[in-house]
Amino acid sequence: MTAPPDAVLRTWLEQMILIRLAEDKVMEIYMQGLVPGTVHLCQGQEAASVGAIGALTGDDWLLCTYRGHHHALARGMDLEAFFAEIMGRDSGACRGMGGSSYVVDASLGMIGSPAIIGAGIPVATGAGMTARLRGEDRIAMCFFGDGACNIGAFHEALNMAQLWRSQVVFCIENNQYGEYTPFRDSTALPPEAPIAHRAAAYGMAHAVVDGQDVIAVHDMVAQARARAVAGDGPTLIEAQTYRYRGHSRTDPGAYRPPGELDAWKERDPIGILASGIGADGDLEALRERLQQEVDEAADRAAEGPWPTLDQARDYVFAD
Amino acid sequence: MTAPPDAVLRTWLEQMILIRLAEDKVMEIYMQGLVPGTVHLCQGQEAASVGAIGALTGDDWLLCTYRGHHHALARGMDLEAFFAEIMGRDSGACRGMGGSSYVVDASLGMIGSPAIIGAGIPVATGAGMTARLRGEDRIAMCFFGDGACNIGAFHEALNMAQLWRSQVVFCIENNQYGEYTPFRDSTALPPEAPIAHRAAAYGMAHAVVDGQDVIAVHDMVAQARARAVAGDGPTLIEAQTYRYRGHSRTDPGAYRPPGELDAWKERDPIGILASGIGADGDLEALRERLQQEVDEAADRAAEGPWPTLDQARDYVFAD
Amino acid sequence: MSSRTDAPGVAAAPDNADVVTYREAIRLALDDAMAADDTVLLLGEDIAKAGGPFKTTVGLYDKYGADRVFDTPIAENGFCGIALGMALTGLRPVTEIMFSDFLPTAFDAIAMELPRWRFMSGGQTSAPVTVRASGGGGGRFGAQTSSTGESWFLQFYGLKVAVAGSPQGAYGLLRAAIAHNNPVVVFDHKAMHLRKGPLVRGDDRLAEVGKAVVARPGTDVTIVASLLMVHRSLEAAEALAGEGIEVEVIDISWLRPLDMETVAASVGRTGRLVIAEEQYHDGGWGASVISRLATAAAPLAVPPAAVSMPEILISHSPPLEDAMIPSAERIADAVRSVCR
Amino acid sequence: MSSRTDAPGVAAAPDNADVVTYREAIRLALDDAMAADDTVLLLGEDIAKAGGPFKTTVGLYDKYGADRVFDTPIAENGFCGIALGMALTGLRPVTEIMFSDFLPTAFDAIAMELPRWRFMSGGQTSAPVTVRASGGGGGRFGAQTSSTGESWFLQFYGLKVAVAGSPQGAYGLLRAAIAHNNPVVVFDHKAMHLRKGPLVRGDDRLAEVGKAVVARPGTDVTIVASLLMVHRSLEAAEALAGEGIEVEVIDISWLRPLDMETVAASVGRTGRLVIAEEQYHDGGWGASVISRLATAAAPLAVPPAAVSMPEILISHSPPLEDAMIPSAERIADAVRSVCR
Ligand SMILES: Cc1ncc(C[n+]2csc(CCOP(=O)(O)OP(=O)(O)O)c2C)c(N)n1
Ligand SMILES: Cc1ncc(C[n+]2csc(CCOP(=O)(O)OP(=O)(O)O)c2C)c(N)n1
Ligand SMILES: [Mg+2]
Ligand SMILES: [Mg+2]
Repeated sequence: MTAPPDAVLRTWLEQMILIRLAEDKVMEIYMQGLVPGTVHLCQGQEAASVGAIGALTGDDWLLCTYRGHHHALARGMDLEAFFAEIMGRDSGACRGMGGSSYVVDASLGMIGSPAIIGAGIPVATGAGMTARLRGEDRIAMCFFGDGACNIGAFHEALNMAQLWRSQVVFCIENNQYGEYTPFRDSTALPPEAPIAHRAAAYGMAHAVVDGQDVIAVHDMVAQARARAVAGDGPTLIEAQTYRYRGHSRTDPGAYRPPGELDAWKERDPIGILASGIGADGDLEALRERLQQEVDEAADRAAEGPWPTLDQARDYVFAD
Repeated sequence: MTAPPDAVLRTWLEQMILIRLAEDKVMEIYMQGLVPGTVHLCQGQEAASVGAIGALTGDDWLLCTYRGHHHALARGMDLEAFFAEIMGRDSGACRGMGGSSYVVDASLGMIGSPAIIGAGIPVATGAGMTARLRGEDRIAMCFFGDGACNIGAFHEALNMAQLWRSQVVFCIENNQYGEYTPFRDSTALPPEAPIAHRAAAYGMAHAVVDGQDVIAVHDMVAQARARAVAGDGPTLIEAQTYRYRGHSRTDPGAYRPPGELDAWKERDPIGILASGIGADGDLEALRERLQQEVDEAADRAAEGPWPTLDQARDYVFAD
Repeated sequence: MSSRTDAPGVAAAPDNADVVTYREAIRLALDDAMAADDTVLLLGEDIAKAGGPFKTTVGLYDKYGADRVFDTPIAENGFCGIALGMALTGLRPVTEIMFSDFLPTAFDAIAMELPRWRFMSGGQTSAPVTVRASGGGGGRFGAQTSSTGESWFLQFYGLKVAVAGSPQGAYGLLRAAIAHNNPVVVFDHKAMHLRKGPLVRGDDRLAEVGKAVVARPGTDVTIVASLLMVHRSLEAAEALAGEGIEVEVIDISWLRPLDMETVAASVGRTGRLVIAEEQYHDGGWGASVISRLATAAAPLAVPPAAVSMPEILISHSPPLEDAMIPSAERIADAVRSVCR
Repeated sequence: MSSRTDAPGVAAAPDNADVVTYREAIRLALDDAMAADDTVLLLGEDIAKAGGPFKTTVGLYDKYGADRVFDTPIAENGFCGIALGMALTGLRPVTEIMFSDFLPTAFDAIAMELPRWRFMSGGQTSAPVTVRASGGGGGRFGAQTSSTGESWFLQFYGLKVAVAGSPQGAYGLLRAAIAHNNPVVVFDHKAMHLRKGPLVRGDDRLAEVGKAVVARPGTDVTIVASLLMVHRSLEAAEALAGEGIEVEVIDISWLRPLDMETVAASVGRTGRLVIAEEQYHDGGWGASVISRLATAAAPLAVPPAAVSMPEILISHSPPLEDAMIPSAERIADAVRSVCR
């Protein structure tokens, strides 16, 4: 693949910074009592979402998880709708029904982000089947965590996806932990083998990519996307990354070996891209502008009305 | 491994013939209306059960399936109790509660044979954990079909079995079909790869064996058993075999390509062992003797009393 | 073509009715739904090339092809999740689960995903998936292949649940489910597969979602029943008619939404209620019907009765299975007891 | 050490009671059970080294070691099946499912395998497995992490089901479940985890299987409640006492076996019944209680009432979640309505 044009790389840089700032903002407003429930933040994982989603067309579908803020923002969700959803407001992307775990915009092809581990994997496979059956130049992009690779739904879906050549690309965001447990403590693998190796069980294409390098992620997903729409089957991509924060709001991350977080921060995805394109000097200004956008959106979101029970009742069933 | 002594091979030959005749008898009494429900027969698969079970000690546990008659008989279940169970009598191995799908004798270490595909795989893993935690020279032997390798329970259990070094040996009896569907139509694999290859996803030992060759099966299971009790982890063994009959009583097997059944019958497990040990000439006499045992046991079983609802009520809960 | 059946208790057939088996009615519903809407497709084990373990899809693979009828691996949770993905993107899949007892392997997809995604999205998406399952006892299949399963989803709000009490019901409920824009689980009963009854087909023969059917009108007692129990209740009603007791039999047809209007109207007229259910009482739809009537202060002349399964698991042994599943006699006795 | 809590409605504590959180009571039950019987072992996600997502296993890994406390992969169906295998071979495993909403992923193991293997074997084996799950709303966690799940297994006969309405209940029910020779699912409520109450520990403090607890005696109305609703009912009872209505609150404690004796005796005295349940009415234990009383012709002075969740899914949005989950006020109103 040839390197993406500079303008594209600049957009990705902006998106990654926006995600970073938005996530920090979520934490800030959480502490102010504006966010009900819990949140699962993604600081550190920006490149995996931005790179992968950068390789998609507007028609492609996305399946995400409860740790899905970065996907929503990388896909271009309106910032106010994003914050309003997390605050449970009627002005939220899902009218306040979903909250932090379920921030999706179907008009952007985001069709779900379940809280149940692994549940999205078969769903993405099904969406990819729709594309295949209709002969469309379209895929389903499916994000999930390292921990999700141990549940039955992963196995069942990958088998059928490969069997039926579903137009789906699977992306494991391996952020090294499932909740508080390092992935190798819960995931039996040959010594040193990556999780993506499991695709070989189904004869499925697979690849490991540096999840902190947005260009590398983009390349890999673009290749996998091309393979899928060509009818050559799905790919299991493992993007190796790290979450800077704990699993959820209440987790201080005490289980991490000393120095691990710092080592990963030295390979910060924003830093890597910025220096790669010589934009280190612009970061400050970019951040300032985006921070203002974020702050304003969050402020507007906090003014949003609450939904009513009658509205909620209407969302259960389609006509 | 050195070849088993002649006396042992003779016992295996007898067991395989007994199983064959018993299964034919089940069909016969089924047609006479003595067997309620349906049956899943195993003619053709005798070597997989006899060879594998021949490698076990009396302490080992067995997990089987609804296609489990051969396991029960290879393990030494009383013939009358066997037939009586299939007929739903109080004198059956499970007091008539289980029927053909659930013919187990806990005193022989047979702890279950669920009708739900894959359900026994985690259970065997758990039994193998008991052995490991207690430091016992004991394993759980787990039989299941090719079709079971696509359900989530397979994946979840194999991962944990390997992770925790459960003392379990998994044996896929690949009889080429799950119900009416050839296994390659439902099982995504690399071209030509056997199903056992899937163990590599977990870094688990695995092997393929000629399931019609009782000695080969025995060798392989004996090695796997030794590995398991040594703490070196489980093994996934694929015994390649064939069922001569349809999936269940009502299935004529119309989906089989012409000639396939005949080709497999040329590699009949009883024939292979008999000629291997020069016992071809004894077969007639052996069959006669065993047929009489089978007939008498089935006759006695048919006299068995029906269980009562009060008895059944007592079986639901332990005290 | 018109004909009649003499099966006991089958309501008078319209003149344009064929007589078909219940199983054939299911197959015809699938066929007609696929013909009417090319987004309808089928997923299940051995349903394509082999025509289905219960022969409910015979001929459909040949007629509609490999892109509309899929033989799946044994992976119920997976293919129900796949159906959700298809539905969210514009298709209308129908999954066949074979025996109801296999539903628990797929509870996450069916009970936790299918009915909740639309809601969580604030109404942005919808999930028109039909899940079919064949349940019920009498086949001597034992504890893991004999449950009706009909009430297993009642506590999982968001799913609609239909139960087919006749060939016409099997056809109409399934077609209604497939046409419906929300997930529906449709149960049929294995012991009825070969039972015949009148059937009128057509795009105007979809059952109304949430509407119970009066299978036999009567004035003295109301029986509310599902699946095979509809048939046994009709048998009981016939016997009781000879004793001068006129029984109204309601084929409840939908467990969610539950048609309390039809039930309450009937009970309002008869003042007497018997539930006939092939399931345990606690946690079942029968208890819900009785509780709803009780909390609504429905004017019953005598306390209601429920004919349910005794609290034992289902054995493979024939006399025990027969003793477990409510018979026409047990139902008739319950009716007599509320008439005393 | 003796002390008292002033939390509203907590029954008078015996002199030898400590005051602990509900969550700590769970942890202590596990600790005491493991100390009393070295075949008891724990399986669940992040429960070993990290002490559990809900801190119900803090310290147990250090105390009992890696062979008794297992961090599992995310594979609920698998590790509940593993627990069955351990139980069949002499161990007494306890699995932690974290949120009740994850139970559907494990329904095959929990509902279809655990309770049926003994029966199918004709009583040859037994499966002493305890499955723990934390459910319930109020945390603003949204539709897939807020269900109590308490009635999901009622139609799966063979499972016993306990629901903890207080720290003492959490301790006693869990210990009883672990000591019991059959599979038991024990539900607790997340919103009660930090709530304090008196606790007396010890091998003689196991709850009696199938026995409800009168959390507050009263003469005018009976409320039957579970989990958080016990607490809210006690609050309501306190308010109503000021209006001269003496409410008896029954913490149902076991959904199977259901203690109809205690309920019927109470209702026999008060003549008035209100159910308080954090679940939908249809298919729940509340409907079963009402139906059982109705079919048994229990002498109620007025029709019973049920305070349940409205038929909507649970939203993440706080005002909606609060409107869904029955409040002390709604319960009090229902009591007033049956007293009119
Ligand atoms: C079926 C199920 N079991 C357990 C959980 C609780 N849970 C939420 S997140 C999580 C860890 C998931 O880890 P991973 O897949 O690596 O994703 P990450 O959180 O690291 O993004 C767990 C166990 C759940 N949501 N669903
Ligand atoms: C969860 C589940 N789904 C479907 C079935 C129905 N069923 C019974 S046997 C069978 C085929 C199993 O094939 P395989 O594992 O190869 O075993 P075999 O019958 O060939 O011995 C199927 C689909 C079942 N018992 N359980
Ligand atoms: Mg992770
Ligand atoms: Mg097979």
